[in-house]
Amino acid sequence: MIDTIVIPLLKIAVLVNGVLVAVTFTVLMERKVIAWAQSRLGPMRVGPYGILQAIVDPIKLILKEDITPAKADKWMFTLAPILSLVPALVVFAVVPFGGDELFYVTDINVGLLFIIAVTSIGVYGIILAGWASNSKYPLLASLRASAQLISYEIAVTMTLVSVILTAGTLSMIGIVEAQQEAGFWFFFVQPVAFVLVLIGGLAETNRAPFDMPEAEQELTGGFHTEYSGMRFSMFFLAEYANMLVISAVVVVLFWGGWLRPFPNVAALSFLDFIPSWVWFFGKMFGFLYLFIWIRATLPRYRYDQLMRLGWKILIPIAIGNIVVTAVVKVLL
Amino acid sequence: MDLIWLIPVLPGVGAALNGILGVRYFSKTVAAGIACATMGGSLLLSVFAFVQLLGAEHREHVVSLGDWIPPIPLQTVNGLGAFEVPWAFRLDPLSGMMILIVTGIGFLIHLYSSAYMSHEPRGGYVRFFCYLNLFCFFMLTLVLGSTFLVMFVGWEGVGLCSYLLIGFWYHKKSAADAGKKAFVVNRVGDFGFVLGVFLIFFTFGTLDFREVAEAAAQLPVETATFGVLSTICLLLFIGAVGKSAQIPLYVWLPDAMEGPTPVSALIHAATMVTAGVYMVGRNAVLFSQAPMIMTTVATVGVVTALLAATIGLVQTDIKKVLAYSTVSQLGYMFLATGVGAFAAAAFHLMTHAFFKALLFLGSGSVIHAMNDEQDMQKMGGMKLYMPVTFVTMFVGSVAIAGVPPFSGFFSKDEILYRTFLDNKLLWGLAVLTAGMTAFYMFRLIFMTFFGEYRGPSWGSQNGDDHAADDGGHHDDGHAHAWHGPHESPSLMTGPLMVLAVGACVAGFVGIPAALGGDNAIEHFLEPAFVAESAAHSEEGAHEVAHLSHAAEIGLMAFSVLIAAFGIALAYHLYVRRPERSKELATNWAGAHRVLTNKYYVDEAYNATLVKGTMGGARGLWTVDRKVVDGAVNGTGWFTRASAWVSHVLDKYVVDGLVNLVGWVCAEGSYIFRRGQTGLIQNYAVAALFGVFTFVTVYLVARFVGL
Amino acid sequence: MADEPKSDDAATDKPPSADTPAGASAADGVKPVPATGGQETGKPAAAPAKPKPKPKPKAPPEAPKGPSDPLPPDDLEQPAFLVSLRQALPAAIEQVSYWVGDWTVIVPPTALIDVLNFLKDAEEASFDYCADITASDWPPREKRFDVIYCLYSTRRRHRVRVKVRAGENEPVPSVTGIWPAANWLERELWDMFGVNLTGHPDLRRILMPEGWQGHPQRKDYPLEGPGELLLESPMEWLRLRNLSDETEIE
Amino acid sequence: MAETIGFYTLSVLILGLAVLVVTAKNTVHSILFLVMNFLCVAVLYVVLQAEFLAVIQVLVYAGGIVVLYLIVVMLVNLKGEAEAHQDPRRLSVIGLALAGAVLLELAGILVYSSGSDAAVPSSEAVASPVQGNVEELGWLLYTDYLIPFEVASVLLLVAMIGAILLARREV
Amino acid sequence: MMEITTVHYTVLSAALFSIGVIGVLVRRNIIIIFMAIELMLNAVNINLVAHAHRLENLVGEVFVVFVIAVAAAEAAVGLGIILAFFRNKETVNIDEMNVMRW
Amino acid sequence: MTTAPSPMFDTDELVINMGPQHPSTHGVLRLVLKLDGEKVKDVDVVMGYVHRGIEKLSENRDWTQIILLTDRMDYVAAATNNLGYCETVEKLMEIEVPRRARYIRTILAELQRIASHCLWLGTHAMDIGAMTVFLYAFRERELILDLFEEYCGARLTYNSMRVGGLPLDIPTGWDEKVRAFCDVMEAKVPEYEELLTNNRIWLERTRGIGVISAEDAIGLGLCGPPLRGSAVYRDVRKDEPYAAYDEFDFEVPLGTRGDTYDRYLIRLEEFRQSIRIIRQALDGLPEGPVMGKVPRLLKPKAGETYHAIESPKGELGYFIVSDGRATNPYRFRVRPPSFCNLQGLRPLVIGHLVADVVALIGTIDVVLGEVDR
Repeated sequence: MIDTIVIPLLKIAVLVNGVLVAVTFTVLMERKVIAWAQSRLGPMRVGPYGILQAIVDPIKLILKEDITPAKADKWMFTLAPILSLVPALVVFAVVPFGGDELFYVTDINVGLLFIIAVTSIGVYGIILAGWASNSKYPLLASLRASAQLISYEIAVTMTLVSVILTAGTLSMIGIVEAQQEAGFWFFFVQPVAFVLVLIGGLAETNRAPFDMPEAEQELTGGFHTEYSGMRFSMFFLAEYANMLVISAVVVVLFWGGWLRPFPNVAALSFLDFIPSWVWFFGKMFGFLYLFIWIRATLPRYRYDQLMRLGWKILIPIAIGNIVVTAVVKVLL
Repeated sequence: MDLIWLIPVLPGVGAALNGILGVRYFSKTVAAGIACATMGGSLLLSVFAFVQLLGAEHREHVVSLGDWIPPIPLQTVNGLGAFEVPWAFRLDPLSGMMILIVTGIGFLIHLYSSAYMSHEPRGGYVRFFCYLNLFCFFMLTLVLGSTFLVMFVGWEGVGLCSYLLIGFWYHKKSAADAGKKAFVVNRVGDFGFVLGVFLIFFTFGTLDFREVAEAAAQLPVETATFGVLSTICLLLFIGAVGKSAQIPLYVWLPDAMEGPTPVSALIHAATMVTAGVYMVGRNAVLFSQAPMIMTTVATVGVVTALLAATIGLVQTDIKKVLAYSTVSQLGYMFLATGVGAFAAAAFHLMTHAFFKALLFLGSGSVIHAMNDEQDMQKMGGMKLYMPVTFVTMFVGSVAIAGVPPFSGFFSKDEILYRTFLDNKLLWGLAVLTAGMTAFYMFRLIFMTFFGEYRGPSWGSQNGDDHAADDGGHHDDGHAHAWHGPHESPSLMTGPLMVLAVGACVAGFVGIPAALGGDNAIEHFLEPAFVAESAAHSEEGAHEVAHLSHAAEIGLMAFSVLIAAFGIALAYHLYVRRPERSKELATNWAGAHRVLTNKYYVDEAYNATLVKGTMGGARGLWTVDRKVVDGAVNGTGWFTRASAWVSHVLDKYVVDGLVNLVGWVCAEGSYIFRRGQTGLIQNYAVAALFGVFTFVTVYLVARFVGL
Repeated sequence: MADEPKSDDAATDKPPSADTPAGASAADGVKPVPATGGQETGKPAAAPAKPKPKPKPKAPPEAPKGPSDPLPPDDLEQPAFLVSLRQALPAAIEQVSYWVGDWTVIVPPTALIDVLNFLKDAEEASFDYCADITASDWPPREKRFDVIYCLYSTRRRHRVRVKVRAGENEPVPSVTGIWPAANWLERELWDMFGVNLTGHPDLRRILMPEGWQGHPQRKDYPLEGPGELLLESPMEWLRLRNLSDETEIE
Repeated sequence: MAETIGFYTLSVLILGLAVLVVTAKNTVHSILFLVMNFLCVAVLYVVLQAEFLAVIQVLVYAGGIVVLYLIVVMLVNLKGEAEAHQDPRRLSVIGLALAGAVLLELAGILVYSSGSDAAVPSSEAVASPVQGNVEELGWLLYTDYLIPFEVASVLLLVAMIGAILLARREV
Repeated sequence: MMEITTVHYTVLSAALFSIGVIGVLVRRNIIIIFMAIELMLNAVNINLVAHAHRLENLVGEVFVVFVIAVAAAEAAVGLGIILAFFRNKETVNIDEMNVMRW
Repeated sequence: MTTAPSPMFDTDELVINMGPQHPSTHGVLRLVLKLDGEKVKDVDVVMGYVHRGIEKLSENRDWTQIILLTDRMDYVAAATNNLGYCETVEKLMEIEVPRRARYIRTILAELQRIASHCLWLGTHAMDIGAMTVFLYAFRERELILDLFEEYCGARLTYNSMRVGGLPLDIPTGWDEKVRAFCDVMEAKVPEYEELLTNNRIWLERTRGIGVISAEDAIGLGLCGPPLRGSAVYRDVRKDEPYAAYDEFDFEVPLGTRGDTYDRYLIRLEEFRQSIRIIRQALDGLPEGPVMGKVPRLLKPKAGETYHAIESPKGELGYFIVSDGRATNPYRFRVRPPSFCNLQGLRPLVIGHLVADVVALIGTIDVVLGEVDR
């Protein structure tokens, strides 16, 4: 009973809270990093170097008045942010943060597919938010978002196939173990897939330079134009949780999860004193930083260019990558 | 030896090069160079192969390049056979000898042609060498082919090349006609050959020579009956007759002389026409099992030999004489095969190849010198102008006449000897022919080279030598710049000399035992003519009869005597007393006319076969017009008549019915149209109703109807 | 490119034109003779000292009758395009004026299109750039509006102003067909002055809200209150205003 | 016991959501119920140990197909007045009755013929060299059912092209 | 409570199928009709999976994969048609889609 | 296929109000976009939301007070507006301005140009999504504001000129600070370029967007960088030199294709040219008074004139009529460059996507205070 119910529940509770806290600090990190990139300081007032901003921000959002537009579909309007946030959290169930059983909730044999499937549910939140707002800009934005998500989902899924081919398993833990056996991170054999997943991940999480659905200069905030307060903060949480998901997935798939660099090289075994979860979070942090960095640097794509990139460049490359991987796999 | 497939392929490559690229781009030199080089290479390979064959323990080598026709299971008389044809080449003594002949003589003739044809325009020149190479390719395929089908490829190929080369000057109607004639006549023979091949496969389930021979050797000898073997042999022989210009299909060969002389030498003397002989020899085992056909072969051979020789006696065209001589010599060869002396036939084939090629080339040289003049009556005294040609041709004539120790003597005597052992009557005819041969050959020599010059006079500007190689005469030979008879260039005399040497010494490989030799060639060739299994067991049987050496020498002496008589007669009639020949011709005008007109064979064919065919066709046309068209028209009228009846019926009865049905439908559809609401869901309800009915029926059947 | 204007100037009209673009402030060298005489002729009724209508509209004590349109001094050579314009359309020119280096051509509204077309198309003029269209209002005058077209040539780098005197309802043809740039400028003109422009494709208010009453730049437009309506019946105006407030609230 | 509870819970959810799908006034609500229905069916698949299908159900149905419905609904932008017009010739009531009757009959058949639910021995065990549900399914798809698989892929391609052609503005 | 057998799943499937049928027959909004069809397909899928489970034979699941593929194709084409139709007639009411009637 | 669907069934067109309160309309501009999907089929530009009647107002202010009003038009380039107005009045009154004053005016105008372009660059890049450039550009603009503050005490509406010269001479050491600023600015321009000029996304977003030919640009009355982007050599500083521009050596950058990218490049180049002008002016800054001889009571003779200068946005013209009797103008007309450039928005936008609309508003560089006046 304890093993089957209590421990997992505990883990889930810790995980959900951990993710939410991590999100708030990710937001802080984004503000700081971008500020540094723009040669300013970022939040400095709340706590030393503005660290407590991470706590103040959500409190502010929660305490704000939550406005429902008069002509909105109220049920949907409330449901949409939840639909957006829940999948982003559910996905963490299969992410192994460390090698030990303590560090993951569960390991299912279709873990990677599970992640893809559940994240694909997240699009409902955005579409329904746009639709339920009963307003033109959000509607436009949610149409954009859904088209963007669907098309980039195809590209990412196609790319993941080549990783699955390399690893020979769909289980997240299995993939890391496959890298351990192989002795190298899959980044070194699937660099193209890595780049594709990274780009696709940026697009799926609506991050710059693919943040069309919420491009404030064009669509005044996109699908959450009409949102405020708690419900807005849920979208906010969902976006950053998705960022975490993408980082975690990329780390697991390409950067050896919790493994140290070159897990087979005995000469590096002195690195083993560092616990596995530190490796994992370190790598994740690196990718979060990369995402923020990109946001600070690049202009925004135009919508048609974005779709062209997805359909005409990423998907063909992904298919080509699958073919090459399969051929190499068969030949070896 | 594994490279023997290259022997045919090399000339094939040359032909392809010249044919595809050459006609467009190659200069004369390059084209001739390619052709000669490929032939030379082929010759080298042949020599190597032959040497290796000589040294080999087991003198048979088959190289298969792979499947041509993959195995196809087929029902045959002897059960299930697989029809399988590999691209296989067989090198054994017989084919070894043949490839030497073909490549050797072919090479020489290529060299010769490069000079002889030098007045052709470039395109024609290249085309000529392309054809020539192609011919060599097919001939070598024919010779080396290990199965009937591969042989047949070569067989048909050489026929094609023969046609192409005879009609090489296609703008000349006679040449074109001659080509067609050769082609058509050959087809008659080929038809027999193909039927024979079919029958062979049907009988033995295989087409491989060796396997067929093995199988045939197991069958009883058909001495009395005319069984399947005899049929096969007869059919094959028909093929051989066509290809080797025997009675009754010899008519094409003299006409084939319309082609360029090297062609006559190569194809219509040395190689292609001997294919028939070769084929019969190749199937010696088969023929040995069918004595009746052997007799037929011998008879046909000797009659052909005699007939052709008689015609040759009176011909005045230098090439025609040689052509009939060829027919006659081929008859000899068939005679030899007919009496079971396959080795002798092959031997004669070889020697014949040498001297006949020599003679043709020599005649070509003369013709060349005489500005394309072929009539011997307009020659004479040529030995002064062209000594090399004269000497070499003289050697050739001596050889063919059977004067010892030239090559023809040994081979011809072998044949005569074996014939004598077999059938005295045939021997007599053969000897008679030998005499005639000697006569007409020397008649040729004397008319051409001796006596005074009877040809046309040539221009006075004798001294202007270099005009001969002026660029001016490249179109129609020497038509306008002929400076009288002259010796041919070294490229032409060279081959002549080589061949002359051959004609002198080729016989020494077969010096009979009676003369102290061991008849090496016969022993060399013998294994090719017997089945593997039968080779040893029936060895005794072949030694049918044996004369003493003395008797053999006596026979030789007799035949030499006959030949000497012929030569003497010729000398008498054409050198000493030339007018006597004319007297003879007038005295024996009827016979002379018959001979000059070649026994009216062509006319007879024309009157019977050609006219018959035409008449038959006309008759058929008449039948077509009167009977068939009449029937058709009658049918048409009947159809129209019945159509009217049907129309009436249709209009009032059928249409009435149809309209009735339509009316009923139209009226009835008012009821059903209401169901056609255009609402998809209503249709779905109907479908659901069907489901409901079905389930209900099931339920009723299950729980009530139980 | 930089040398082009000089040569053009030289070709057209040397002494005055070289100075005109420089403007008054820059041109310290040659003072373009103020020509007082011309000033007097152009402004005959300039006696009353009252400058302009006071906020109270009822007593405008002798508003100025019009701008001073001083004639050019006689010794000033006229630019080539004016000369050729005079030749081409002699009847179209009412007056040529010159002041502090700026040339102005005054034409009647009927001849406006012809003159402008000529100025745009003629080689020595080639005024392809319509810099500005505006007006000034002189209420006492019968033809109260001065509609002014500021033209510039990007090829020859000279300027000219064309002035049309038009009455309150006198039609002034639209020049959008000549310069698309005139579209909004004429809209503003109409919005602000209510000049009767004819042939404009899209004559709506541009700066003032739609449905605005009156034309604010007119001199007789009240300086207080929302519009002419207030002038005529203040109660009605108040009612309308309340009405619109209610609709907005709803 | 747990399975029983789970099954009945899921069944009620599935059927209830299905009824809501069919009866909802607002198309978008209907779609949302459909998604939930599909998610419940996915859970049912997990109960039946078909994890791969469960994931595919979510990925393709919920994440793909229904999103398409949603987008189309948003494009046509309906607010409930879609069913204004009713053709008088409709046979809805008959259809409803028939459907109910068939359901009852089927249920009857099933319930009464359920006596022999002894686990039928698996007809020959599929000789696949791989272990695990997903792997086995993949093995089957790419060996025995390769041709149907390819046909399905061609079908999808054709459908894709057809959909693009249909939805193009200019046609 | 009795043990859950395949019959239970089959009954569930039949019920779901019937709901789908009713949806198809009763509703007039073609998008809802499409969704009802999806429901019917799901009923079939449940049946297939249940029997695959019972027979311990994965062929049933293989066919579910195909059904899903076909459903995707159907949705794509069907929705394309709906869009085209809507563009022309401004409605998604199936009762007005009767242009094919005689 | 015949496209043109009947208006009855035309479901594709979506009308969207962009503004008057929208993040990227730079104030209170309202665009009524008619969209076909995401493509703009037509646009109606609506303005007047900050119409304050400055022209009317000026007719009731005396000549000096008006300077203060001109500050409020193009509020990001107030000094340029002051300059234009003062020069017009000086032309009308034929007042000679001391050379030192003209030099300082030039320096101020060019500093103002840099400041204005900084603001434009930041917002333009921000519209296209490059947020860092925004802060970089504003950082440098801040330095200029500091300089202005030191000179005249104000940071935005400077009121920094007077008819006949300047109210104040420059503070001690100010010229050195300007010099230092020039060095800083020169180093910063490459930073902007590094982030944008060769950025693929930036290129894709700006190249070939909003192309307008030279003829159309002239015909539409565009001015300033939009006109020069279409390769029309037109710069009032060169064509009709005012202030002290005829004494300096600088170049007028021209575009080639007339697209957004060209206009971007031109403005970046104008940064450098402005720095060049400022340095020359500082080098050659003459000594002397900064105020010319001006009557105590400004009262121009009756007459009218039009005078244009090159503001950062383009040709800023003033048309002033004086009746010769009052201490205020009879008619005060501004020819606002933003207004004329904004007229070019519609032809530029039609056919592009919504996302391009913001890029095009940015590239035109409008300030609504000037458009509406």
